[in-house]
Amino acid sequence: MHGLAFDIAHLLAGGLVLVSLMMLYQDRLPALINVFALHAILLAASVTWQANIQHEPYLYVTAMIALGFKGFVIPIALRRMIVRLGIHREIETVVGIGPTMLAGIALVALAMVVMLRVTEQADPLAREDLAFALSVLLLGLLMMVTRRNAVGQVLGFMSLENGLILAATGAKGMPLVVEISVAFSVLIAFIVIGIFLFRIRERFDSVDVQALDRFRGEQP
Amino acid sequence: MVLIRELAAQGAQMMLVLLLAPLLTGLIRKVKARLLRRRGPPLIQPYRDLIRLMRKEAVLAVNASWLFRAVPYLVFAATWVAAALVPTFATDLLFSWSADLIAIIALLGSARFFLALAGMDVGTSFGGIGSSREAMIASLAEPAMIMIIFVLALIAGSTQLSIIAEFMLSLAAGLRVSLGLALIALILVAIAENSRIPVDNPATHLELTMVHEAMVLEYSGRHLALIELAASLKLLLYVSLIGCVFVPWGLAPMDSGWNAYVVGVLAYLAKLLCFGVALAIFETSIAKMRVFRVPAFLGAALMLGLLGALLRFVSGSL
Amino acid sequence: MALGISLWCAAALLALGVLAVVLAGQRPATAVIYTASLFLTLGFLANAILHLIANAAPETTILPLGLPWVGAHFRLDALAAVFLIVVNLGAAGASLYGLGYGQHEISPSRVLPFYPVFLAGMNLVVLADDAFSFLLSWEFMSLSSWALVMAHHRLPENRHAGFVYILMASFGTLALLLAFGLLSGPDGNYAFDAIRSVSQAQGAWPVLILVLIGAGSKAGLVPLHVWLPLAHPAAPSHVSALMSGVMTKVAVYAFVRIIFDLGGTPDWWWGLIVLSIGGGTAVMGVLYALMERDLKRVLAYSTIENVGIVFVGLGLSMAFQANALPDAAALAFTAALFHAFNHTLFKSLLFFGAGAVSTATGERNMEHLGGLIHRMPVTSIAVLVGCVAISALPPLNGFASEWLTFQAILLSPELPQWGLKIMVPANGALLALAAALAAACFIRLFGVSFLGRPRTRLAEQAHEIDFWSRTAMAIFAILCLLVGALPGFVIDALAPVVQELTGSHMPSQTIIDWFSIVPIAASRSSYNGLLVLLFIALSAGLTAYLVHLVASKSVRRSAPWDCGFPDPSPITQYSADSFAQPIRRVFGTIVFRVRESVTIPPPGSLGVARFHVELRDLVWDSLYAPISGAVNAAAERLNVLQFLTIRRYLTLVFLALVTLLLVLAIWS
Amino acid sequence: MTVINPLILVLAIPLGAAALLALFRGYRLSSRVNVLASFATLLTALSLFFRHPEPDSYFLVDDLNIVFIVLNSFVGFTTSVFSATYIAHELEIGRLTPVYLRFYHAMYQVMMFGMNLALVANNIGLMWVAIELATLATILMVGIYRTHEALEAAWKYFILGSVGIAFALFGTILVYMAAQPVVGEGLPGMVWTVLIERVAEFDPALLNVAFIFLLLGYGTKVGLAPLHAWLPDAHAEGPTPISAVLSGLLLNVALYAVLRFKMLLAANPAAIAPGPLMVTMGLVSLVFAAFMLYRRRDIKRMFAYSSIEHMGIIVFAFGMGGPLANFAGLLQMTMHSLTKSAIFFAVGHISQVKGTQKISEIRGLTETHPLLGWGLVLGVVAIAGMPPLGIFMSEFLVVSSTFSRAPLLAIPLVLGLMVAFGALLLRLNGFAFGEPTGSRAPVQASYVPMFAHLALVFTAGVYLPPALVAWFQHVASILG
Repeated sequence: MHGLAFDIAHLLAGGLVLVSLMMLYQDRLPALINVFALHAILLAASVTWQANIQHEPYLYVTAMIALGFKGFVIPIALRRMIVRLGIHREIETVVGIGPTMLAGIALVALAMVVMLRVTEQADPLAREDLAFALSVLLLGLLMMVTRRNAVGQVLGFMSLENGLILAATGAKGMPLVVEISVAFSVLIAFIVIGIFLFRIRERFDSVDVQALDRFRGEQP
Repeated sequence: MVLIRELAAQGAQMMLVLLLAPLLTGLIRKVKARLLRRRGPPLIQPYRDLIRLMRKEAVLAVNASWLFRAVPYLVFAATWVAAALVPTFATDLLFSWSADLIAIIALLGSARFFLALAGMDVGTSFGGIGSSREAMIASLAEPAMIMIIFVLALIAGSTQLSIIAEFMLSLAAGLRVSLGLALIALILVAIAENSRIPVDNPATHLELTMVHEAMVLEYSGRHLALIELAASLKLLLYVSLIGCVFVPWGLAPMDSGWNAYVVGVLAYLAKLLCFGVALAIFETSIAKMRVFRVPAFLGAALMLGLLGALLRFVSGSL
Repeated sequence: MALGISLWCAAALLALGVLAVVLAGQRPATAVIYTASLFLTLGFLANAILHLIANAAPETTILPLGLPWVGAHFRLDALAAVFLIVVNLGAAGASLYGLGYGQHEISPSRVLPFYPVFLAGMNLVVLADDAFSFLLSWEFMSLSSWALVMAHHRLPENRHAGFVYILMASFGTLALLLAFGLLSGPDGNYAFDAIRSVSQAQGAWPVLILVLIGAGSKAGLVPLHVWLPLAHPAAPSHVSALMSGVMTKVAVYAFVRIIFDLGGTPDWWWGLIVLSIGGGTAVMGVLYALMERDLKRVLAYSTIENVGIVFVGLGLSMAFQANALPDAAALAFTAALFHAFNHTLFKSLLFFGAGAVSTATGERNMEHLGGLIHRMPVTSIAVLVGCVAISALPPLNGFASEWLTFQAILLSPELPQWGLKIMVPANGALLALAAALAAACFIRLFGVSFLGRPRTRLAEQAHEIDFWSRTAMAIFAILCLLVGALPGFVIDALAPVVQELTGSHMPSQTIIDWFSIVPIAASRSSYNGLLVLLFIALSAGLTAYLVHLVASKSVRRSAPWDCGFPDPSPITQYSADSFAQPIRRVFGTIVFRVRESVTIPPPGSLGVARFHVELRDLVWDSLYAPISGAVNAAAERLNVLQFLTIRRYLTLVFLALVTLLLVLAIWS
Repeated sequence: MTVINPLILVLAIPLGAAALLALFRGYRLSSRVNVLASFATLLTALSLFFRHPEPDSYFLVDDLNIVFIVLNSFVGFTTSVFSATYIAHELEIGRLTPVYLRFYHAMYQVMMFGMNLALVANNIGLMWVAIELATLATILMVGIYRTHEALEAAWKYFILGSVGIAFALFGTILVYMAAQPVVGEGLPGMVWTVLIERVAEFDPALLNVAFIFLLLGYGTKVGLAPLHAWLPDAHAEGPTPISAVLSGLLLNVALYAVLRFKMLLAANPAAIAPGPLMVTMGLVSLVFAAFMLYRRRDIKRMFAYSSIEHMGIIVFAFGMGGPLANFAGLLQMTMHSLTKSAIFFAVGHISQVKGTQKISEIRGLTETHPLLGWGLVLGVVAIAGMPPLGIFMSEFLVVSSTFSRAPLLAIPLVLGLMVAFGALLLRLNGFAFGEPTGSRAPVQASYVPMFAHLALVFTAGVYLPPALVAWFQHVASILG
């Protein structure tokens, strides 16, 4: 049984890395959001599987958050927002797809080299798990860096955060995992509202203040 | 008894120096006139000029300050002290141990310092021309002189003139390249310092060319007399300096009797005569240089002095 | 006990600074502060003289301040006592002068608090005995003098001077800090006696280079001198007298303390480097001085020249020490210290004079002065004595130390190394050239500003300054005369220091008859200041008496000879530039790349002929301009990083992460 | 009556005050409560000196963080006094409305709570949450002016901060993963005191990767060179009390966190030496910030870069390691926070009275406002590292020990120090001296905090109390 549990956990973690690479591949926003939804669902599956291996009830809560909040709520909100902001048709990668993919592969290789140096006596599940988590994290950062559009960058950040949750759940018995995933969800909520509030269209840092003035009305 | 003799000898040297200075100037003027096929003024003309000036009234510029009136006395005193310290007929006199060569040259430096200030005190441009050019000439002549002193001091082992003269008298130095260089440099410096022909014309009053004369243009009466006497004393000093170091024969050696002194005086007079005539011949045979060729002239003296010192530093025998 | 008094005096000076802040603005503040600092410095002076004469053993004490595990060490030994005398003599004179001069100060609240603190800083540097308190008081001295230089901060050039000064000062301190880092080793035993006990490795040449940069920049050695002629004139006169006369000596003290006392026996080529830098500094300093018109800038540049002469003496002494010739080393070292002492005297005197002139006429540019001898008799006599002393002319003290330095040079054929055999005579020539040019420079200074006819209305209405300033100047003038006449006493006072640092000392001078000074042996050469003075005085007096007896005594005033063109305007007189024109033409074309151009209008046109001189400061152009240009260029190029988008900043973070992971992957 | 553990008080007071302040409407009352709360926290922090509570699984007080807790609450208190007068003026000119004021004071106390929690946290996860909380509070305060630049600065701080936090979290997880096989699952795997004893047996490769992520994560909060982008804008656009607290305290707290993990690594011989890593990042930040000082036009942004430069020196000192350099680093952390906050107090009042933060428009301060002007001169002279002020002692130790151990490293260090010194003095020459411009209206500024800080730095320059020296030396030895 021991072997099978490992294989499924590895399969799910490997799938997560694959979806991250798929997200790099997308160059249109709606497609990117759908792939992100898939990424979140896969994460939820992996966390539930970890939960039943480690028999830790609270991991199910994390899985539910991942599935519900990041699987459905955020993608729907984002899709409606890009329609409102009118940016759903733009092509917005900075560097071409080819070089980004190459960079992605190189990063995964780097993550493997760095992580697999960990000696055997550490628990094997942890070693592979961390390697995949690190790859997802690096790919998420790469996406943030190569996307011109603010929404693309937020999605990159969220995929980075999924990698973190994967690592956290992989660590057996780590306290505060739930609290951390809740904190991160709040963080992401802030970001999404921020984007919506400031109607950031193209560049991340062109804060559109006119939107703000509309809300100032009622103060003296 | 010895002390009295010593005092007498020192007193004699001071008086001798004072009396012979105008004679040397007179001699040079006479020989130059003769070379130019002129009769020239009598030998004792400088004495008569001094007496005449002493009696005349001293006319001072409106702007002249107390410094202008004090400078002639200071210049004369400094030059006279320096001239008295240079051995003329005997080496070891009473105050000869204080006759340090650097001190003597520096005394002349003080005299020149005050003379330049007097030149500028009057407030006309002529004084300024004289002082400024004198400062430029001095800024090259003095280092050359110091280099010559280095050569002599390194050969004789001391900067005291009487010891140097004693050492030269004993011919222990022998013939040295550095001594030759020092001699040429010393002659060049002497010509520049005493504002002789190639550097400056002592006889001229053409404002734009004179250097020494420009500084003393405003002096008259007794002040001019003292300045003229100081100038001729300075010439005598340089002649006796060259004499006692490079032509030491006839100098009375350490604590020798009266007859040695008499021989010394006679030899000294002969040396004065030769140098006077040589200088007159040299002056008539050469024209005055442009002011800004003088730095090259004095630069040569400085380089020769430095080369001489370098040779002494590098090897004992050169 | 003496060290205790000194430390209490220093603490009192610091307290005085605080008091000045409290008192600032009230009427009596100036008088109170300057009198108090006068008495305190006199206390210091007396204490140091007693310690030196008693030839007492060095006293040390450790206070709980400074580095926690080292504590603040203080030590009063012969070297510290000598430099305490030098510092406090100049400080007492400056305080006395300040009493009078301070009344005219436009913003006393900016000068009074920092003045006593500056004095305390200098004294503490001399007393400090461990690296931390040494550098603490050293920087504290620079900081307080920077505040004094910034006292008249309304003028832009004063602010520029202040900035350049504080930048060079901190550059010097960092160099000294690195030198102390080397000396005290990795485990940080910073106390000087710990450094002394650890025998220095023979090849510690970086220490020399660093100390040369550190102490040299404060003293004003040539490549590092640029701040000195800017900062000294900017400060009030009594402060610039202190900075020139005294602070440069503290820098010399630092060099002597670190190289002679802490460092081991120097190599021979150390002496060569210091000697050549000293010679170069002497000539360059005086050539700069000849090109200047501002009184105080001339004096500041001439400080550089005198510092060069001191370093020639020090270089020679190091060369002799390297070749185990203690007597010659003692002579050269005494010459250097003696010249440092003399320089404090006549430079303070000259700066007091410049201050008096600028108070009386409100003008510092020589071209606007002239004829002050008629209107300021006492000041002009004092400044004349100062000028004669600084030009190293016989009866006064300048010549005595110059003569000793020349005697030291004459001893150097015994040095075996070829480098020294060539460089020592060359530097001797440079020294002689510098002395001659100094005489020309000070003829120009005195002649143009004090003699001749007043060139402006300001100079015409000049008036003699107050009593205190004149007494300060008179005291220093008399001191110059006394030290010039009786140099033997000062040389004997320096003997304990020289014995301590070079292993032997000059033969004691006072026992020799007629007060003459003898460098090595009576048989070789001796100089008698007193006798020369007596001879000149006697013969001048005798001639004056005889002439007045025999010659006519009548005097008549009349217009001077004007070559037939009666033009009474004072502009026809020789100005400072025209006086320096021949020397500028001789030396300037090489050193300052001088280009003179005369534009004469075509015949017939009534245009004005123009004479233009273009002078460039090569040191500034070749060393400082490129450095500041490089810094500005780098700042310009890096400035782009401030205005990037968030995405680009994230790329930076991403690259940092990837590089670190690569480092980890490859190396560990 | 069992005495309440002062540790709990140190946390409870700011939290309680934050809740209380969120309710008050009136400005006068809330600023006074803010000062009172900070003073109470200071008293409890001081009482920590006398009663050392035993470390449990969540809280820890040892030689290192005792000093920083007291420093944190002291500067917090003085800044609250300063912010009382500063905010009063901001209200008058209408840059802040009472609604935001309530929010400002609440966030101030939340930030103090976050920082105190981070300092006393024994659990590395708790420390991460605390730092994250403090950063969020600061982000909200930076954007409080609602101007275009303020929002942009807050947004940039938010995004870069989030990425930094993600790294820090990943590092913490890796530390837990490394500790878990040795220490066992659950809470003990996160408790620092347990980790420090058993760290020798942890897997070195995991620790290395963890340290890199932690260094980059918390390094963003410290403002080291490649990760510094948020710091200058956050300082320039936020209200000055926040810049003072940001520069004075938050950078220190983040660096304290990095130190905690450096201790872990130092205790494990097999792991790579963190020294060279921190030395390179320190030097890069020092030299980079030094050159950036020249072209700055905004006075607060200039002092922000000076904070980056000083953080570079401190990280370099800790990177060099050895008792001397570590002692210097700790001393410089304390002195820098005191001096920089004093400078920001002065700059706050100056920019208010002159109505601008442009360096070119502020001139002749020592003439128009002598107290402020000379206070700023003293502050800048201190930050430039001139004696007799405290920073000179630490720079003295760093430079001299570096030169004797690794001369080649000392060259960039000295170059950075000189270039920074030149820039600071050039600007000081500009705004403290010269022809005064702008209004000469007397400003009723709170001078006490500023001169209290400068007095402390002045005495530290000459004399350090033996107790403080003992603590720092003990910590310096275990810092490795």
